[in-house]
Amino acid sequence: MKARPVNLLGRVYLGLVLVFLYVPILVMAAMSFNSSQFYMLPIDWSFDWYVKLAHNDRLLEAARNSILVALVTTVIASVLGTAASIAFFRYDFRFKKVLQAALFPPIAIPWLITGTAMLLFFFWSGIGRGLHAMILGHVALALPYVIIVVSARIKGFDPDLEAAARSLGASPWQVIRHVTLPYLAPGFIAGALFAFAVSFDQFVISYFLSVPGVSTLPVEIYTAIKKGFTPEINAISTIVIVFSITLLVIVSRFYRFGGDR
Amino acid sequence: MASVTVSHVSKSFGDFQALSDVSIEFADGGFYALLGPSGSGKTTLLRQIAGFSFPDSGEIRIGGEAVESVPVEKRNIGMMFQNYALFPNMSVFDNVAFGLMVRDTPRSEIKARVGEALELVRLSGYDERKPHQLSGGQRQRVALARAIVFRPQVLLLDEPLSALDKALRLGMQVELKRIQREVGITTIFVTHDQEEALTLSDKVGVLKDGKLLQEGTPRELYERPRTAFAATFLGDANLFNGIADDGELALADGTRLRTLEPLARSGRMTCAVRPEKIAIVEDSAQLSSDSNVLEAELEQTIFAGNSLSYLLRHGDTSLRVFAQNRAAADLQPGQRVRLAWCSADTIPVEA
Amino acid sequence: MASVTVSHVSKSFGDFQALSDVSIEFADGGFYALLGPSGSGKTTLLRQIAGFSFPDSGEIRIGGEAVESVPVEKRNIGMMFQNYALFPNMSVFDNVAFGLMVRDTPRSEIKARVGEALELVRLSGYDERKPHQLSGGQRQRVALARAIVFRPQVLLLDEPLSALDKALRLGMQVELKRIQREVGITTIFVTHDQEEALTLSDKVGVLKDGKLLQEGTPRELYERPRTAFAATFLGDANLFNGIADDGELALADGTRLRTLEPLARSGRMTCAVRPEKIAIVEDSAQLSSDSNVLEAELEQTIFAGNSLSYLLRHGDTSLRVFAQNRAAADLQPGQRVRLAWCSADTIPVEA
Amino acid sequence: MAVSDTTTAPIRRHRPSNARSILGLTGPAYLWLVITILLPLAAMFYFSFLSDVPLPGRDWQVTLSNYTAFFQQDFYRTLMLRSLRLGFEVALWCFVIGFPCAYVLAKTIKGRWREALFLMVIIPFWSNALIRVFSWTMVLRGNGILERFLDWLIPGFGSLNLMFTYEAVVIGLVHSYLPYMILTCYISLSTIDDDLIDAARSMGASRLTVLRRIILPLSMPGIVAGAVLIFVPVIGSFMEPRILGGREGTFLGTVIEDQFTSVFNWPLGAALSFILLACVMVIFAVFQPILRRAS
Amino acid sequence: DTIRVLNWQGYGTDEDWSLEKFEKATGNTVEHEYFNSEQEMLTKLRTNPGTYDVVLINSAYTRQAAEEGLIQPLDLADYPHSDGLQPRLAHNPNLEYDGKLYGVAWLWGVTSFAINTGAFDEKPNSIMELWNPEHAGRLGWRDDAVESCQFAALATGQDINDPSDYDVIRERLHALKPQIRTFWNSENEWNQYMSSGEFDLATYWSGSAARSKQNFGLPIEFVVPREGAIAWLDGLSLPTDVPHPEAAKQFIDWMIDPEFYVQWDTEVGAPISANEQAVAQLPDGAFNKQLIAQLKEVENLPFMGPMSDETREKMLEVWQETKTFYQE
Ligand SMILES: Nc1ncnc2c1ncn2[C@@H]1O[C@H](COP(=O)(O)OP(=O)(O)OP(=O)(O)O)[C@@H](O)[C@H]1O
Ligand SMILES: Nc1ncnc2c1ncn2[C@@H]1O[C@H](COP(=O)(O)OP(=O)(O)OP(=O)(O)O)[C@@H](O)[C@H]1O
Ligand SMILES: [Mg+2]
Ligand SMILES: [Mg+2]
Repeated sequence: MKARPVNLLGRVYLGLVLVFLYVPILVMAAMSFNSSQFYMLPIDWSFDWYVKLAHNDRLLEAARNSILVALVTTVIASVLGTAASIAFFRYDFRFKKVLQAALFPPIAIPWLITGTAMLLFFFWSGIGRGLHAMILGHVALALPYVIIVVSARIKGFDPDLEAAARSLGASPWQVIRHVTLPYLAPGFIAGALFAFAVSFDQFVISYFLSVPGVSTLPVEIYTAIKKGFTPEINAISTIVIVFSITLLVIVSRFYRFGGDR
Repeated sequence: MASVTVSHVSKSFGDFQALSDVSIEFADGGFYALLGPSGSGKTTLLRQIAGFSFPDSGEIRIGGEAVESVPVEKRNIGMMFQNYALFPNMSVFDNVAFGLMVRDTPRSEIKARVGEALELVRLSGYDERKPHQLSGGQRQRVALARAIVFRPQVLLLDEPLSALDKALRLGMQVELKRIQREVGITTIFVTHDQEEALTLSDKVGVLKDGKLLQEGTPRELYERPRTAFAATFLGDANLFNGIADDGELALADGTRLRTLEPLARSGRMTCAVRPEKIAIVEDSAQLSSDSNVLEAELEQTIFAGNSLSYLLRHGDTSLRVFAQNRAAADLQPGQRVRLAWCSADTIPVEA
Repeated sequence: MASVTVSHVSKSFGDFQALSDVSIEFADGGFYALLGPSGSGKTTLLRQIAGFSFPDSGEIRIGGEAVESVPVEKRNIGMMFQNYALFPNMSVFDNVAFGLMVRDTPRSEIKARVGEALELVRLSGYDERKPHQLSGGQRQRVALARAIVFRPQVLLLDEPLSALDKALRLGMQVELKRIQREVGITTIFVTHDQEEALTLSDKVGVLKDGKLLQEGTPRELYERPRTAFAATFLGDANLFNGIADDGELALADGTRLRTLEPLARSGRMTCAVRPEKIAIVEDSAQLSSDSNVLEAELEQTIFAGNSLSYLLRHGDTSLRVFAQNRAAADLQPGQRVRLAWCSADTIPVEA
Repeated sequence: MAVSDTTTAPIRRHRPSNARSILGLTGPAYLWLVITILLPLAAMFYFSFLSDVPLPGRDWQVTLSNYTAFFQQDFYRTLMLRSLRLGFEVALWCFVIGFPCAYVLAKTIKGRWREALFLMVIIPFWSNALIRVFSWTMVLRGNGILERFLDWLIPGFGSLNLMFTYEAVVIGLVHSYLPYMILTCYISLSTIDDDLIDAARSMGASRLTVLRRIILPLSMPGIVAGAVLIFVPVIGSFMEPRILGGREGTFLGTVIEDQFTSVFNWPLGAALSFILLACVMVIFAVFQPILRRAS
Repeated sequence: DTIRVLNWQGYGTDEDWSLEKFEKATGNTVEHEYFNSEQEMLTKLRTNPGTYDVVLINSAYTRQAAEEGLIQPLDLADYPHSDGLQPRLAHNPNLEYDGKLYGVAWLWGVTSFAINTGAFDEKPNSIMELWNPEHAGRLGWRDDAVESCQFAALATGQDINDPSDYDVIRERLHALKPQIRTFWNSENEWNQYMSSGEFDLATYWSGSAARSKQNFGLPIEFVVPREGAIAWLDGLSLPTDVPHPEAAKQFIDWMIDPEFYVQWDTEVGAPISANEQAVAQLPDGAFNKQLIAQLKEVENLPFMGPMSDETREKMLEVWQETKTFYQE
């Protein structure tokens, strides 16, 4: 195939968008190496914040919790959300519109209100607070994202593929696992990544639902900015990002989900 | 294996009646060809049998059991879709292996049987390709292999060989027939290839506008079509419209055609004569006494490989005559010729 | 209109060579049939001509202009895809109207011409349907209508009629031919239907494994195939292997076959004889002096509508003989019969 | 692609029932949603009709005043319109920037790179939103990174004065939400068969026509999903507007936040939120037929 | 025991060195939970009974918390260091409800504004400096309804806890429009903006000003205008179902211990302690000592007091309306 100029233009454009997306990330990373606490320019390079971070058990622990909660949330939300989108695609039923409309409140109502409501409700119903409550809340927040994203992908699915699989003797579960899910992969992955992002970056709900001593990174950051915000936070965020990039790039080497071709 | 009984099945899409009151009995282990013009409801019928959608009324039984009570995956049906419905994410091997895999067949057996099936459809060596890397005919063959590899009880084939060249098609036909005989799979297949339908099947059904028009053995259908539609749809036919008179068909110009048995009814009638039954005769001596004879003017000769088609005109009826491409007469357009055929080949049909 | 010149085109997918050094001249206004076994590169060739992908080497010119310099949409090519590629979001009407719409045709003219095209493919009244509400054959016809409605300079048809029943197919063939004649569209079409290829086209090309094997008029190709493959691929052929000796072909059992012209080369040779050229003769009196005669044993008779096929065996060669279904001899399997054919019908071919 | 008519057929007699499958597939997700979000929000909804938070030691009665407040105070409406405009603009920019990007990703990049880039697009998302916003302040502020860069590029460029403006809010929000649009469009675009594009082009459609008539309609599900996931949260957002918008950063979301954080007026805050929600739903209800026709 | 303290983050109770000392002295360890607004603190108290041992409550809210039964009355006799508390603060009416004391006065300070010394030739002494057109687009303002209205009330000579004429207040606030550069919400933001030169002057808290100046070396001066400033008082309280009452009392006592305060203020920077003895022990020239001196000179030093919900909602409405006005 010959390289067409249009393709080249497209690639350059994609590159520019990536630059736009990564500008703040790079700034964040740069500031983690800046000894000035107030992001003063020019940068005074140092590793101070990383050294401090290494001793900050509270922040490290929070990071661990965040990752844990986000992972659990991602798994649960993507599974449940994908199941629901498959149902929306396959069947027509009376309450479908209602169920679809029910996805709006969790995204449309500011998290602050949802968080307050959750706190009250969990208190009242005895669910209480803690990581388990955070997971409950995060999954619920992530579900609409997963459902909406997966539904967008599933629209192009040829139902004959499912029919074919069933005629070949595949049980409903096997149909989903071998035929529907592989097709949905890009949507499923995107949904999962959103779910992870929603949970990992969720501070309001976590904040309301955390118990003392067991907090998450965003909670730490959110409370920190009120008083003692330090670039340690940049440092740990940088570590997380670098780690994710490495991990995901490795994953993408071995697993393809970007579509059929 | 299992017989398939379709009784009084109707199916509509919105206002559109795709099947109306179709009843067919597919014998256990039989090879049944479904014919019908495009849009006549063949695919729709197969889909009802497979259980992908349900008839609005009527019932379908497989091996005596009503299909509705058995989920699709428990029915052991191999269906080949008209658009193939290959799994785009799986390799050719995995596509074909799918039916075995979900049955927990041991790995080694899967390998052997998929290999066999791919060989059967002449695609050995294509195991690792993805469907989008195949040509149209190759995809069709993968779909075929996928449907037969796990030896289902009932095989539903929707135009299984339409994208193949003749040589491959013949090969596949032989294989299909062999498998069906060996394993005794009840096979229902849709085809537009007449020859295929006639040579392969034990029984043929003709659908039109969602109704079953006629069924019978290929020979029955070919030699004794009941309707003008069946006569022209399956094979070619010259139709003569006339009035039944004294057991014979009187055409507008007065020519009288005799039929195998004298016509019982009187009034307007149509008779069909297959083009290959008609000979262009040069001297009347060759004619036997029970021949029908007609004069006609040659309009065009069409070369079609192993045969020639003569298009002729008799009054305002166009006629078509086949001659095997062996020692066919060399005729010029405009020439008047004499046509003759056995009275036994003159079949009265419903218009 | 425009002629299409393909010169020395090669194309690979990874390691796989789909086209190698293909050169064809498609005459302006001609009707060209591309034949070839499944996977031989027909679709790939059409896609290069249309400009969807570019050859690895070689050049394609349309109306004298190298295609690479003209973007696809400026080429005025009507392409019908093997898998139809209908726009799923548009109604049948909009699908067909697309090519006109993008040419800013006035609304009323679009309406008239789409109506015409839909009538031509017998789909009037289906305007408002979406593609997924159509049967396979109906989709194919929409794709056909879509490709021809805007009267392109060059029409590329990839198995345009494969999903249609015979009656429709014949109808469409006539229409296609009419349009092509009237408008003089250079038409290149891929088909697996021999008869279609032979009756419709001015010229036929046979592809195999990405190489152009032979091209010529249908009659040339049919009557004088150059290779055994061409002989068997296009039509049926009985192949006799033997040794050229004294201008004749000597078979293993000593039978000697004469050919149209005495064989020039000596050594191992193959000759092809079309099954319809062979007659089953009862008395030798009928034989003319230049006939080849062979004894064979009947193995099976196959009914195929307008003809019967006899499968026979002579030594270890299987033979096939067609007889028109008119006054065919009633033979029993196992019976020994005598076959005879003109020496002129014995064609020496490359093995 | 054919007939998914299983469900539209009138149910006349016993069929392998779909109800069980529907319940099995949607049940867990919705049970979860109901318990953890919808019920709590229902309680909030109830509060929005009270004069005060129903806690021991407080007087409260049922009232509509929280809702009427919205219509009595002009500034609520001003802010609502401002928020809607913000949501609309951000979604539009995300579409304008993100769609071509998704297209390149889905249609011109092949192989492993595509997966890697797909992931690269979302990773910025995993950094903390607050930190991201702070980073933007670094970039946008006077004599910040952007101005320095432009100054280096074009000496004597001068000042942009972007910080603490409406534009800064839009930039920050577009950055935050762009990945949604890119990914949802990508997953829709990747379902489009390339043959359709070829077919359209062979019929003489210019790239623009192909885009308008084929690609856009077929990727509509993704565009709509992206728009929903952007528009809806943006109109309720408060953090980016507060930090980047400065004096210009007052929107309905920030006002709602104030009701919760600075005065203990949950009922009013909740009422405002539900008015916002109602607005969103009405907008989507109005748009749905248009979108349906487009795709 | 491990006690749980509910407080702002970085507000004295969670200094590591202090907690070490406290643990060494009493054997108790301390965990923290933070809040970001008073309302949130109240919500947390309501929804987590029996969780917290010590809670910091701004005296403006103490009465409300007591009313709702969230905190319990206490006796200053349990706190040996309370004898040093300035009586005016220890028995501040805002800390009392129904005749009983509900909070131990801990810290106080004023809300006023700070200037960037680079932008001023001489230190202003009037609150009207905030409206001075010379500083158009250079003023930092905290986005807080109550505080904003209180500034306006102060500038127009009204009662900060119950202003009588909201129209005047609104007019004052509207007049800020050209002045404001941006709103700030947290001390950290304040520091960032100030250090990057966004502000010439900005409203601020005295304790934070001490930190910004001492710890971070920002070139600022805290201004106490002659019209007065908004004073506030923070108390430490015991929740109703306090799980570890003894340890909690020990901790509160440690918080008003001069030893703790002096170290805190000198090493980190703090508001003014309610403990006079503690303030007295500060080195001369300490920010808080100077501040106290300045505060003696102002005409008016009203304390933020309990406010009716109506007043607070009215203030919010005025402020939101004003912010909307800023958009136009
Ligand atoms: N993307 C691809 N990657 C690898 N191989 C391919 C690809 N596309 C086509 N091929 C191979 O190229 C060969 C020619 O394909 P092509 O589609 O041109 O065949 P065809 O002649 O049209 O066959 P058919 O009659 O079955 O449609 C086939 O063997 C096919 O497997
Ligand atoms: N989902 C649908 N909605 C409306 N009509 C439909 C739908 N599916 C099929 N039809 C119509 O039902 C009729 C029968 O369709 P079917 O697919 O069974 O035809 P077929 O006999 O398989 O034809 P072909 O040989 O062309 O594949 C057709 O006229 C078709 O237009
Ligand atoms: Mg069909
Ligand atoms: Mg092909």
